[in-house]
Amino acid sequence: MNVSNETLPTAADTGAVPKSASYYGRPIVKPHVWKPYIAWYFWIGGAAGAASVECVCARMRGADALATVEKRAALAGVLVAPVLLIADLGVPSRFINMLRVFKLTSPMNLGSWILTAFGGAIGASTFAELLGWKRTSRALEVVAAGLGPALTVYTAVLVADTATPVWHEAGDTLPFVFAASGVASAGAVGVAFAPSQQNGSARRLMIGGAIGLLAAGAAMEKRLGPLLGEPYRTGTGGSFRATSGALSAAGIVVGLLGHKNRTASRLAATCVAAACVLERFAVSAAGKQSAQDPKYTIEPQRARLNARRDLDLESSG
Amino acid sequence: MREETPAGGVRSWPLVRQFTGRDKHALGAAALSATTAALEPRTATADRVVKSICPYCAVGCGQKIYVKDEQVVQVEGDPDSPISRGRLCPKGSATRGLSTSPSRLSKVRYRRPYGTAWEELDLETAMEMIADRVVATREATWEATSNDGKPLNRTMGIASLGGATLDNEENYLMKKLYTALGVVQVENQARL
Amino acid sequence: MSGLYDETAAEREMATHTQQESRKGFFTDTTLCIGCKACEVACKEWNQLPADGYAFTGNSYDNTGELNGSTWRHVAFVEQLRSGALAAPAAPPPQSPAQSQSQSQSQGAPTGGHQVVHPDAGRWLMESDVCKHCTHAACLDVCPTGALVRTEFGTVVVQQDVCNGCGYCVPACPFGVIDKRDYDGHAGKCTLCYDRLQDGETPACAKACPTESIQYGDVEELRTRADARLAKLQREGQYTDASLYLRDTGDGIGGAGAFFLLLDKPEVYGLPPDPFDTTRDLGRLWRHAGYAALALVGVTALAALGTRR
Amino acid sequence: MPGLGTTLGRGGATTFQQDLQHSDCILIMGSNMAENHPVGFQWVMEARERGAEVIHVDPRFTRTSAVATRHVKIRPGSDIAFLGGIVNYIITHERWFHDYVVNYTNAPVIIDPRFRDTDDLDGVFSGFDAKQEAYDLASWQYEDLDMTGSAGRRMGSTVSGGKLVTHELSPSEKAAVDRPLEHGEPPHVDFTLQHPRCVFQLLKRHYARYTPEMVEQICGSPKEHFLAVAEALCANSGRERTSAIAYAVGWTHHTEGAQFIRTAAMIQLLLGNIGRPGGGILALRGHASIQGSTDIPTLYELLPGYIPMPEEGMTDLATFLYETTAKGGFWGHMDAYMISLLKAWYGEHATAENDWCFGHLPRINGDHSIYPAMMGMFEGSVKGFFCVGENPAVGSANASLHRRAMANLDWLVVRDFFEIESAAFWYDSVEIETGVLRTANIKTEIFLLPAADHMQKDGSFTNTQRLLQWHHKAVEPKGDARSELWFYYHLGKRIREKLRASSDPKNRAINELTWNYPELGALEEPDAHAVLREINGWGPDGKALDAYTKLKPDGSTACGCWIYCGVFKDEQNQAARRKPGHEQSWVAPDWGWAWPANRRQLYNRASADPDGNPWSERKRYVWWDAERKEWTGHDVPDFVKDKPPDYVPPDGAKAEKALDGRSPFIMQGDGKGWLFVPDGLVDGPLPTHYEPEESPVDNALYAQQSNPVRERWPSAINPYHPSGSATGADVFPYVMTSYRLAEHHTGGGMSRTLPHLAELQPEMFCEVSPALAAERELVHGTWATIVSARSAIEARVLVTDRVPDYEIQGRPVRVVGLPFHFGRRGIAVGDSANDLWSISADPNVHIQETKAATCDIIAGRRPRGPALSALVNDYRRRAGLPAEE
Ligand SMILES: Nc1nc2c(c(=O)[nH]1)N[C@H]1C(S)=C(S)[C@@H](COP(=O)(O)OP(=O)(O)OC[C@H]3O[C@@H](n4cnc5c(=O)[nH]c(N)nc54)[C@H](O)[C@@H]3O)O[C@H]1N2
Ligand SMILES: Nc1nc2c(c(=O)[nH]1)N[C@H]1C(S)=C(S)[C@@H](COP(=O)(O)OP(=O)(O)OC[C@H]3O[C@@H](n4cnc5c(=O)[nH]c(N)nc54)[C@H](O)[C@@H]3O)O[C@H]1N2
Ligand code: SF4
Ligand code: SF4
Ligand code: SF4
Ligand code: SF4
Ligand code: SF4
Ligand SMILES: [Mo]
Repeated sequence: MNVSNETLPTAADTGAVPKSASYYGRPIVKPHVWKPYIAWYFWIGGAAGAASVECVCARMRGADALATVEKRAALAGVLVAPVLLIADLGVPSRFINMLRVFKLTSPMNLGSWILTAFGGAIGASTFAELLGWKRTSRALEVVAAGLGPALTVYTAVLVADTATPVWHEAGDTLPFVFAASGVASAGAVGVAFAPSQQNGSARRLMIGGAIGLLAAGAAMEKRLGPLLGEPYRTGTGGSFRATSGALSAAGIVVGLLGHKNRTASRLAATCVAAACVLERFAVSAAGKQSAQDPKYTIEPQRARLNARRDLDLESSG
Repeated sequence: MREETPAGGVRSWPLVRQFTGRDKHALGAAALSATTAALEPRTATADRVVKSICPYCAVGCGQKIYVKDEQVVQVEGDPDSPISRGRLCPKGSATRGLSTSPSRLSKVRYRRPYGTAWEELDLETAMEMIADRVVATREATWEATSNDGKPLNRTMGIASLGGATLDNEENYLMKKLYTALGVVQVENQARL
Repeated sequence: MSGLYDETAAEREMATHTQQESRKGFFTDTTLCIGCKACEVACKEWNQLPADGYAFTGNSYDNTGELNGSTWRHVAFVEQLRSGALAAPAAPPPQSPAQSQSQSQSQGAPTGGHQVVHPDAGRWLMESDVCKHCTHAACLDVCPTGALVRTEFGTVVVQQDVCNGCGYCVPACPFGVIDKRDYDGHAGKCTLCYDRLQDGETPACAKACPTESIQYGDVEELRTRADARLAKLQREGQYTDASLYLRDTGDGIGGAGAFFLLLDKPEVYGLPPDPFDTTRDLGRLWRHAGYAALALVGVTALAALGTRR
Repeated sequence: MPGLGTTLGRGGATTFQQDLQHSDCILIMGSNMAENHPVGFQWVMEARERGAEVIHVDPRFTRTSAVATRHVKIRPGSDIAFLGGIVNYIITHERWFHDYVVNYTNAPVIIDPRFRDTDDLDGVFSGFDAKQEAYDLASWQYEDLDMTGSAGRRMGSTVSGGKLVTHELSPSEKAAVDRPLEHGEPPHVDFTLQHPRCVFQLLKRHYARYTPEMVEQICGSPKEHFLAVAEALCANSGRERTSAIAYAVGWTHHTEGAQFIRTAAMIQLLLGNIGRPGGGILALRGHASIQGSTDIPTLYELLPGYIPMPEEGMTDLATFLYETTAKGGFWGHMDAYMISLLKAWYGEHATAENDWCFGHLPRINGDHSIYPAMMGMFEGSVKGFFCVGENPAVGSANASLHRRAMANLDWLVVRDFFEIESAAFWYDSVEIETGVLRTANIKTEIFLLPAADHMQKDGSFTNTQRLLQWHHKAVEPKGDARSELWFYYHLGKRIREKLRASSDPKNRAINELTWNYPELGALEEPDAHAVLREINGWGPDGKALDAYTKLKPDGSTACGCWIYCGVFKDEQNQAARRKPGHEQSWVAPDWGWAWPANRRQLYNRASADPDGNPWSERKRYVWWDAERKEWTGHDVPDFVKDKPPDYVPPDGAKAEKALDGRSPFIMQGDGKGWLFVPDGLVDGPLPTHYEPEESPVDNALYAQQSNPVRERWPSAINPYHPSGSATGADVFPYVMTSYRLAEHHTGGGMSRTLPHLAELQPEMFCEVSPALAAERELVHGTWATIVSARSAIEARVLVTDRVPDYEIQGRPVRVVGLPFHFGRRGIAVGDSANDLWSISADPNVHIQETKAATCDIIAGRRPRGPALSALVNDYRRRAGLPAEE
């Protein structure tokens, strides 16, 4: 005996009832709770790691000035990194608990050990250098360079090892994005601060890295597919990423055209570095966006489930 | 029950325990802290447990009140109750909050006629003032008989409201006193 | 990394304590839930957690919204009325006096089983959600400090004195359970009343639950009970949409310590349809990271090769 | 609860919560049990899991509906039509339990030939005096035998409360009053149930109009759904099966609430479900000790144990006893109960010579319930007020009237845990906001005293199943907090001190009162055990009595509440007994103590057939053990233990001896369940459907729109909306109803103040259907203003299909649902629903009608300040009502 219900709005229309198949559009997984410190850390740590590699390469070529710049960059990085990390902690006094255990299952724990070892190596190397123990210092640079790539890419594993859809689903490509970003940044540092006669490799790194960043980013988006790619195209994540791409491109162009000009080079370096920073912010923001809208969690999982069920049906004949 | 966690020194460092014990991945025993190892429920450390009944609704669920240092530290269902079997609804479950709420009154508040703010009053004075008011109002509004001379023995100048949240013994004393005073307008939630 | 994620030995792997207890958990049967929220309150009272705020959400009777650092039980309310999920079945025609008289006189035993009929309406689903105490617990795996631990009861617990609030566990949990709280910087979630378990007591939420929608016990036993319950519901034609969620040890988290009997798709209740512990993929992730690292070294070296100076 | 009292004999739940597990069908109606009695509801779930049907008939789809096996919607206030329809179904389909009905109810009794039914008089019964809006009950009596409503007069205050028209008794009427039962039977009975004036035939005719079609027309419940409910009850009743009915204030909050309940009791009698396991009527009562505060009444018309308060004109004890003593059954011992009470109160001062101090008692002569008392405050005749554990500024209908009434007192004492709205109204209320009240102009002197909670004091609560349970003190009260026991004891001491020297006769009642209880501890807390012991009473030897049957009318026994006699049996506090439930049967007789005599299921003799054998093995409960010549079973038999089934009362037998061995309703004058109530209810012997005070539709059955003798207090501060098709009714086109939420408690003092509850339902909201939302352009989650002629309040909008729409007599009726818990104090705040309600009441029990009224609803927040009054006045004008003063 309901009074002509068909023509009337139902509670679903008015918002009283969960829309579609999610719970009031509420997130299913929690977005990360990291403050911008962490995006900065990702960039700085990544750059420091790459810089240590460039440092050794430069050293091997005898480009000591460049090596020194890269080493200082690495050192600066490892000095700032913990500060950023600590600033983000809920209980900063307990930073040391990162080294309470050694957990293979925790990329963050491994990262802490890597950072510690890397920082130790760079720090000790610098110290040895001050003491004039050149060989020790050089050896320690190599140790650091051994750890540097890990420092650069572990953060990609760190974020991919979560339930945040755009992170986890991009787990295979994300390390390349981070590596490219590290390389480009290390290059940019070299371009900006090393004497121009020594920074050819840095320039190549910077431009190569920036190209790599664009390529890896595109690959990542392709891999994520139309739905999961959305957070990189829309909202804050989209803006960051678009800006980052534009800056990369600008850095590449200016870097190529203006390689004779110190100011142009520095401009290019700034562009690339900024592109790298923004890429990290894009990853962070897109991660948040993908966690906040439950469709990014539900739809891929549903598709997976359905695929599995189809498979089951097939196998059961 | 739990892992023995060494209280101090290097051997208490989980990293060391991890490599020397069974928990190679530090996912369990090795990572336990001393605080965790000493964990005990409040219910176990209470000084006493007192049997009670939920004060909210008429289902009459059994409650156990855990007291530590003369404070109620936990209230939960009494599994012995044949009615509730240890269970409590949200209100019953919130009973500890009722006893510890910072907005609970513990001092008499007094508002004088036409006053604009609460004042403090000590309990003795308040009791004396209330007794005076009762006596005076009763005197002033006493009805010995009705218009046609039948006894009434009462005052219609005083009324009372409330009782369903109170104990039987309390309702009894209230009714007894009011009736003796001739106060008939005595009411409680039964009207609601 | 393969040793980190051994699906077959999952539950055995969990046992690292010298005094191992049988695994404890919850079977939450939503067909028995009356949505009273006693579980929410009992949990907050026991764990002395603060209220989360006082905002009307308009989401049916759910004003807490989610599990988070200070809400460790959360009751979901899903109104499905006139949605066509349950078509209004016609009422049975009244029987003739003789027919039913004889029936009511002869039937001694309960009719057994009942059809849930809401003529005009449909249904209102309620589900009390909680940390799943996963067999493969992402939060636990990723925690860098060892604040999260697997206890001797097979449960997953945050040690408040260890947690440094790095926040990593938060996005790691495939169920969005654990969260970092503003007021003390720690991560918080259900402990399965680890302290109470020490004394052999039932967790506060399960103890309070008026209708035994939350059933606490040995996980093994609960699984058997859940299977029996599902079979009964199916046999008797009640709640024909019922299914068990996270009971299967072969799922992405190796089966949960806290699993559920649901009447609709998990996502309807705000649960992921196919959750998994990302540790499963950790090997692959590191492998790709390795390639990327190699690429980094390679590119850097290559760039250096191109020049003398 | 005279609905039950008049029908069955006692105004309490007939059964206990745990017994629901044995029901084959449970009808929950007028109750939202899962939300409001959640822990008791576990027993409903047990039954459901054992295969029982659980039916929820409610205007809304609630959390109870969600787990019931069937939900049926019903328009608020139309339950008698629904239940009457079931009565009609039972009779026309011959589904009644013949042997039970013929032997245990008054179905065969022949009624006075002067009786006229509503069918003949278009909605009123014979005896109606239109001018006085009251009934003369004489024509409702049994033919040639006057029955005193056993519980009715005592519990419903028929004489003093709802008005009654009395007349000079004719000689034949006088004879009928003095005439005894004849060997247990009234003089005129027809066991074939064919006599046109026998109760059964009257019943059949009365409900013939309550057809399934009519039910649908009135209640808006689809016919098939109604039929399914009727059929389920019938199919699950009889020898082998039993059905239970649970109700609460969804039934009582109406202008004929007592009759709602009575209809249910009649169904249960017809189906043979009273006194049997899994059967009965479970009155789900409200607060922790609401049953206790009715048994030991802080109520104007009762003395402890349902002894009526003496009325004007009852000049001496003899008159009192003549008026109140029943022909048969245990109310035949009124003298013993009353004199024992007076001995408890006046001790040695009470003697046979001075009429046992009967003269000390005040007399009542009208409705002195809270609403007239509040009107008295508003008008200035009531000067002083104790508000002790109640919050009328939120909980009482027309809350604004209550706040304004309290603002007109000389003095006010509020005792509570928190500073509730009833203590803060003088500076924080809508009236202050609108300027109707000004703090500086309010003369009321206010004492706000902190109360001790149940953990801070010893005492007993009586729960919904009449069970007394003791709570032990766990900690000392903090600061000035004290128990009510302390407050009243010490207040009494001080007053006695002040009046000690007085020779004024009116002070004798105070000075001669027994008022010494042992004082315990530093706080001088009176000993609650000693008080309970006085309630229990003692015999000539000073020892605690063990049963009310030991009470004597000779002054040798004292007893503060006769129905509680036995709670201190063996000098033990029986209410504190705590033998674990799992070590006992489901009846759990060794947990706490239930009145009367520790019986858990009332009228349980009815669980056996007339010969004393169980009706069936499956439903065995109490039976006659022929060998040992006594009643026995799972519970304390609710019968004289050794009275055999074939007992026939000798001539001149009195009280329980006047009842035969087959009559299970031992508190009734004739031992029968009353399908027809000759005395005890002021608004009719048979429940009849009327519309609420305010309704959007006309009464489809009779010209008489609403209960003709309902209580009303029309005035500018308490205006009523025009009802039905009256002019101006369309200004308030919607039905509003109010109710509770699982997350809050009543006025909110004990829940809106606690963060863990406040966060669960943080704000006042209203529930409306999508159709209503569309009609009034209400947006989900935003605000709406609900308007009545009393006030306007604002609430968040919750659009939900759980509130159905109705079609009544061809027109749509839409409902606004309002939780009533909110107020301005505490953490979770909001406007109070009760600001909207008018005060109108059931004439038997003076319960407010807060379940059905009319209103309007508009989008947006309500105006602030004087603009609020302007809005209300505009509505009043359009509805043809006088403006606010
Ligand atoms: N959580 C909680 N529990 C409580 C309380 C509380 O405040 N909160 N209060 C306690 C108290 S004091 C009491 S008295 C009880 C009351 O317990 P209930 O009577 O269950 O309380 P309500 O919610 O007021 O009303 C019950 C139902 O009646 C329905 N209703 C309204 N009008 C009608 C009608 O005309 N006919 C029918 N059939 N149903 C109607 C309402 O939709 C509602 O679902 O609860 C007690 N328990
Ligand atoms: N519109 C509408 N109105 C209704 C109802 C409805 O359904 N609709 N329901 C009605 C019903 S059934 C009821 S019962 C009423 C309830 O209404 P109230 O009884 O007015 O509301 P409560 O909030 O229960 O008030 C009881 C107060 O007693 C205090 N208290 C508790 N224990 C003690 C004690 O031991 N000593 C003292 N001194 N104080 C104590 C509490 O803190 C609380 O403030 O509301 C009625 N009003
Ligand atoms: S716990 Fe809930 S159901 Fe039990 S008595 Fe208290 S309020 Fe009532
Ligand atoms: S549900 Fe989330 S928080 Fe709980 S154990 Fe699993 S991963 Fe950890
Ligand atoms: S926030 Fe705490 S519990 Fe979570 S991962 Fe970090 S340290 Fe572990
Ligand atoms: S088990 Fe304990 S901590 Fe977990 S939800 Fe229940 S009460 Fe809270
Ligand atoms: S799980 Fe239990 S306690 Fe929680 S809401 Fe449901 S019935 Fe209530
Ligand atoms: Mo109530």
